Amino acid sequence: MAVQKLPLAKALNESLRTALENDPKVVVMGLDVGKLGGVFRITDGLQKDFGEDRVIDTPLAESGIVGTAIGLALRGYRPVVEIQFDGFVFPAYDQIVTQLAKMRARSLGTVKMPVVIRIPYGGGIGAVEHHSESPESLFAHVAGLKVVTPANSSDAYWMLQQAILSDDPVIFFEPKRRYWDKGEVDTEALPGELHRARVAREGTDLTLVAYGPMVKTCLEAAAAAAEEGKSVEVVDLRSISPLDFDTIQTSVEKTGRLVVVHEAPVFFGSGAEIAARITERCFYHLEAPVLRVGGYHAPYPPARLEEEYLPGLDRVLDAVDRSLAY
Amino acid sequence: MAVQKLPLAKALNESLRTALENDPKVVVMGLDVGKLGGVFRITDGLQKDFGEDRVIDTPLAESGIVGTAIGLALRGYRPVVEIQFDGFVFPAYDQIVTQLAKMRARSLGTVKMPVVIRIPYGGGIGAVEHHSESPESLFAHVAGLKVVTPANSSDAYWMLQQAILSDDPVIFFEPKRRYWDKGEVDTEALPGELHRARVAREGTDLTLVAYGPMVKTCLEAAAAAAEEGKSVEVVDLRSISPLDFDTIQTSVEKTGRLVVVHEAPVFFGSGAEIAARITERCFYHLEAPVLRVGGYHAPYPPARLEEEYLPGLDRVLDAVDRSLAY
Amino acid sequence: MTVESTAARKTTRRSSGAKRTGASTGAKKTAQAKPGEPELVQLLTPAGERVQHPDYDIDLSAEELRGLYRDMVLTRRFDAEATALQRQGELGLWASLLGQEAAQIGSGRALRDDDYVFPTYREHGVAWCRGVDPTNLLGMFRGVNNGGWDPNSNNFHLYTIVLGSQTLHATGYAMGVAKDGADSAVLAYFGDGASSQGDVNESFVFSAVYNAPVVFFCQNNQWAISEPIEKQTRVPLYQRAQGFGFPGVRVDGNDVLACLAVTRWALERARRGEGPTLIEAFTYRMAAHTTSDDPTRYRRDAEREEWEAKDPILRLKAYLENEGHADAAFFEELEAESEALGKHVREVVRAMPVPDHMAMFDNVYADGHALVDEERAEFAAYQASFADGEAE
Amino acid sequence: MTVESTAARKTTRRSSGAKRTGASTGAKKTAQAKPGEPELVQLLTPAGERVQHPDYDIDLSAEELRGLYRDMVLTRRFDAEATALQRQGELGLWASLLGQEAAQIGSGRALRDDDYVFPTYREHGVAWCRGVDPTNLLGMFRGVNNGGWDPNSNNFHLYTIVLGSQTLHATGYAMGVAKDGADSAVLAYFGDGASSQGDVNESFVFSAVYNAPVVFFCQNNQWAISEPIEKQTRVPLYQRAQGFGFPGVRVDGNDVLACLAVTRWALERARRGEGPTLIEAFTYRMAAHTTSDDPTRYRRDAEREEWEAKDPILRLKAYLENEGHADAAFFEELEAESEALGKHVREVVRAMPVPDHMAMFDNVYADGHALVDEERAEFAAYQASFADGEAE
Ligand SMILES: Cc1ncc(C[n+]2csc(CCOP(=O)(O)OP(=O)(O)O)c2C)c(N)n1
Ligand SMILES: Cc1ncc(C[n+]2csc(CCOP(=O)(O)OP(=O)(O)O)c2C)c(N)n1
Ligand SMILES: [Mg+2]
Ligand SMILES: [Mg+2]
Repeated sequence: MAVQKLPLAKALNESLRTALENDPKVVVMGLDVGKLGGVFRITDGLQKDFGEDRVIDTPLAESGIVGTAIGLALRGYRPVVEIQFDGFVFPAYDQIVTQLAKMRARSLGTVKMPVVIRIPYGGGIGAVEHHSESPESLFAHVAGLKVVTPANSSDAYWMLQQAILSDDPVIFFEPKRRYWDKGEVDTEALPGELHRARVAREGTDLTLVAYGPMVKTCLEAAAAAAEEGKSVEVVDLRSISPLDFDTIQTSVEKTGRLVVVHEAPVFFGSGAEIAARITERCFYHLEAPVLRVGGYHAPYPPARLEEEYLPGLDRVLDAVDRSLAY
Repeated sequence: MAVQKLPLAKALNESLRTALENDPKVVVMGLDVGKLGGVFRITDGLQKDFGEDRVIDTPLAESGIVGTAIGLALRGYRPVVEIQFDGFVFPAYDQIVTQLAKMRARSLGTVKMPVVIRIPYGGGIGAVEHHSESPESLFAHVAGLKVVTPANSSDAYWMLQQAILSDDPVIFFEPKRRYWDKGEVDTEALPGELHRARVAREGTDLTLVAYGPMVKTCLEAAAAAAEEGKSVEVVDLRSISPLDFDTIQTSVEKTGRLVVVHEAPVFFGSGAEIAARITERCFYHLEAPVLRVGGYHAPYPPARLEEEYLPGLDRVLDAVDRSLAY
Repeated sequence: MTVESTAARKTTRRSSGAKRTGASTGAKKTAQAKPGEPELVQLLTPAGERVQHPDYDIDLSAEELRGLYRDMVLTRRFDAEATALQRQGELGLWASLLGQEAAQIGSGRALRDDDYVFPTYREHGVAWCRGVDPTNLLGMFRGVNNGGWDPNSNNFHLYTIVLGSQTLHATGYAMGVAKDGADSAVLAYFGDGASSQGDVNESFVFSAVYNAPVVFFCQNNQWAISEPIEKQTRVPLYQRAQGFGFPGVRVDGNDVLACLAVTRWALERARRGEGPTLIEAFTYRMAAHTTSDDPTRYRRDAEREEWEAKDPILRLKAYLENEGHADAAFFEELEAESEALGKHVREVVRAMPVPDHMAMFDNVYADGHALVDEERAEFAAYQASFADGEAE
Repeated sequence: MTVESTAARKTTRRSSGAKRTGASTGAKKTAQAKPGEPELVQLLTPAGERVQHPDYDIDLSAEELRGLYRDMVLTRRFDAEATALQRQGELGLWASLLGQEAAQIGSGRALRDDDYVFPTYREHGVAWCRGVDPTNLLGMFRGVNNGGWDPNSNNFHLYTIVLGSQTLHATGYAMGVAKDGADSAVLAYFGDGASSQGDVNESFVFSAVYNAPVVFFCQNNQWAISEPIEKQTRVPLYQRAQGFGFPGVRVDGNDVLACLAVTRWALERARRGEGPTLIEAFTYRMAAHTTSDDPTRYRRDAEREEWEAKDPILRLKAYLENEGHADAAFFEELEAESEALGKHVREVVRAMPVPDHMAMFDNVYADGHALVDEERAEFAAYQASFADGEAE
């Protein structure tokens, strides 16, 4: 292929296919990943082509899925686990936090844990409870894990490749409401570093930091702001742990203002960590406090209320204005 | 009794006894809480006096313990669950996050969840893996839960009473290395509000915010700083969710400088949330960025390294100096 | 096959509950297994013939039989209406119970008012038996709430989506019933897929150890979305119970009489203080997993057709007709009632209000939370800023 | 008692592993159950008499028998030494295996080199069988590391403290073995308390569904800290397996010969592609739970005394002596070897270095992490500030 325009979901599918082709030790496992191709069809056609031994429908138990993936990794495999929806990762949380994250340190570096856990996350698709959450903070706080999330098709393709190649456990959050958004994927270009943020749009007056589904929202906000003569830079974080503070710092040293946007609740969210560290690094550069736009301290609401719960264009622009008003 | 000098552990024990006496619906449950009285003896003697029906040794399964506690709460009981050590709460994490925290909202307020989950937490006791962690961030981020932690015997007694009286689920973190520290408990005094922070020492040059085991360390640091002529105010947070930003703000508006101290890793820790929000609230008052002292982004180390991992007097003073140097 | 051992009896303990006496781990003998097939309690054949069972028999009046038929027909009608409403965009999603009416009505009608039910998300027929207004069930599928009924008004807990969690709630609730010295029982539903979850197995441990008055009702509809039952177990699920020290029974899940008889027996055991029972209702999910699902990707039409021949409603209808237990008037009236129900459901759903946006801050806590108050106020001010003309 | 059903055979499936053939869910018949007691495979009575068992027999040379005896004696000596070192403050904690030597040596000696073991935190005897230097086990109890050996050098995984987790790792590893087409087997240890964890039950589900070559070895020492076995189950634990579709066997856990015979049989089943087995070794924790525990608060001395009469080492000694399989010289040499081991352990432990503080930043990630690098550098600078005279 080389360069192709693909929906984000299809880019992930191609990426898994490539990984399965390149390394016989890669296995894909999870609920309904076989014949059904996953509820979002990310694994579509893979079992047909690579067999039931490599694309594995598992019993319905997330702790069991991650726990056996750890065992497979100890045996030399590179499991790529699919968690069906964000809200269903919690039964596996113990295995992820106490085993997957700590196994390498426990072994003094003698074992590695090349396990990728793919989690479709975020809201905006009108789903029922547990299907729209953004639990990334709950993983970023845990040492031993890496946490990344692509915002477009090219990153979806390449970041998943890189996550699978990594010898560390990677929690790979997929912005489910962007699955159907198309973007160019060059399967031959040299990809950027997995844990580097990317300036998605340049600007001089204010920096917006976002990741996953909110990158698109922030790009739209920047475009709208531009019409009002405000020059907004947008940083697509891409990696939440490690978090590329350097790129944000460079941007903020230029703009002097920072707004962080994510769907997850603000309280103890990524925005807090970014605000704390960037304020420390850029104390004399900031013209305004770092502002945060995100979910409220309430369970993710029913679908008919989610539009108000989720940060949208208006709420981002409101924060931009508040920041510029300092 | 009225006023007595009690070790923190004994204050908790008395508090549970009072709760069991006051309300026949209160039940205590967990591993080894019966004859053994818990591995830290917090439930010592309670089963003998209140019977196996109210002080319940459970099967060895944390998800089962919390899940059945939810069921008991639905039946009108007020379960007080003991998790044996911080690192063993994760098998119950799914029940806590997806059920306990969300049940009330799911029911549109028709049910209540008066469940207290007691967790001895933190390091400093030379224990093996999983016995020294500080996972409070992982609960504070979750709407529907309240998270509190006493730092002394009086708060241990009263805050536990209040948590049990609350109709909301409360994660009650007990600073295990302070279990043996003695303090006065007045069982007749009117207690303060459960979710209010407390100024534990007044000062004018800088504010130290801490909670649980770190309050003592910060009080010692403030005393040491005083000898060098620095006036440090210490705020004992007491409640992490909700978090009493007003009390911190008042202090910071006076001192202009803030250092937050906790044992948990700094990355995505409580300090981040406090730094972000206080910077927003006190942007024009802060003479220095909010600094954070806490654990590193690494699994809690083996016992012989924990002294270096944990924030101690020196590291707190170092941060005080760095803040004052701005 | 009995599964008890003497040792089992020896170690059996009563946790509490004054009225409860003793405990046993034995199921009644289940009989009539054809060679090569596990035992299955059946009282009504797919053709509508009444057969006898030595242990789990039942004697129902014609009126009672018509009542069960009515329940199943109305439940199916409600379900079809909900599916249609989803197609029309009135619901975001629907999880149909098509084919599982007998399992749900049979078990649901075995309950007493003071019993308590913990459903998953597909127990529309059980809700019906509990007297829950069926339109209440639609709120979460319409996206206006995440549950939305008071579980205590009908002793029917909220739908639970995280698979298996509710089995522990049921067990804890049952422990509370026993503590209270009441003789109510608790009925917990889960699916074949959910049986693999740790929580379900922990609920077996806890209920056995505390001898809790809970009945686990597993609707084995043979599919967990696209995964066939072989992905969850290699032996029949009802056998799971014996290793935890309580009886398991497999019942024909498309036979409403058998489901009623076996559930009654199990609930009675629970009331008598004999502890938990696992019932596996062997049935079939005739529809897609939900309206979002496409079963053609993973299963053959022929399988579904095979099961249509075992339809739970048709077989009771045949029996009613053959025995002269119902006349044409009954069926006509029921058809009219069915139509009326459909109309009611449509009307109520279409009129179902979207809650005010501020509702998302409600009921997060019972005793309040400063941050929620702050965010509520900020949100209100932000919303108001639009009302006052342009925000900025 | 066999637990297989025809249906079980019908639904049994092979997930992979070219060399593996078929699968069965049947255990051999376990016999000789006295009325009122569950079956227990025994080959050596507490008095040291050799008894026959129709299914699980074993034929060992005098040398092999002496080898097992030596293993048990040295393991016990090591364990006593570690307990003493804890008392002296050289270790922070110790979890003694006293009383469980037969269960561990019997099962451990059934292994082939290419098999893989997943222990909990008390499998010092199994580690011995795997050739792990016993002093390696002490690092975590001394607080210098959280494990600290390379699991692949002896196919002995790290000690796992979060109860039950390792049973899933073992199952996944076994799935990998099958995928590789190898005929190795995996042995997973856990305790009676851990049997209640969801993870253990999920590992039963996964191993059965994938027919994984794993043997679950549950040391039922009848206590989980202060909780007696009745808090975990009301039927013997080995029966748990049958409901998941594979055999369970209870063996006398203080009988090294029986443990060896039964584990060998189960490992052979796994190798032949017949899937998982659960072995419940019925034994007794003769010491405190750990050195931090005070068992006088919850159990009677008399119970312990009863079990001292069933001591696994004494019974093999009696047999060796009665049969003339070992002479005085053997016992003397072993005593000397035992002393030497004790000395070695003391010396190594006392000399065990505390790792450099910087080590806490090591091995968190294989591929590095910017934050860890940053914190490492800050910490180094902070430490250096003290070296350069006073910090401030
Ligand atoms: C913990 C968890 N994991 C995954 C899901 C997604 N999910 C919803 S229903 C379903 C299949 C359930 O199958 P089964 O238990 O047999 O019930 P059925 O749908 O057949 O009634 C899955 C995987 C979930 N709801 N909860
Ligand atoms: C998930 C978890 N919960 C609690 C503990 C604390 N704990 C350590 S050992 C133990 C008892 C274990 O009993 P058992 O499984 O019978 O093993 P034994 O100690 O008897 O060898 C407990 C409760 C733990 N390690 N892990
Ligand atoms: Mg199903
Ligand atoms: Mg034990």
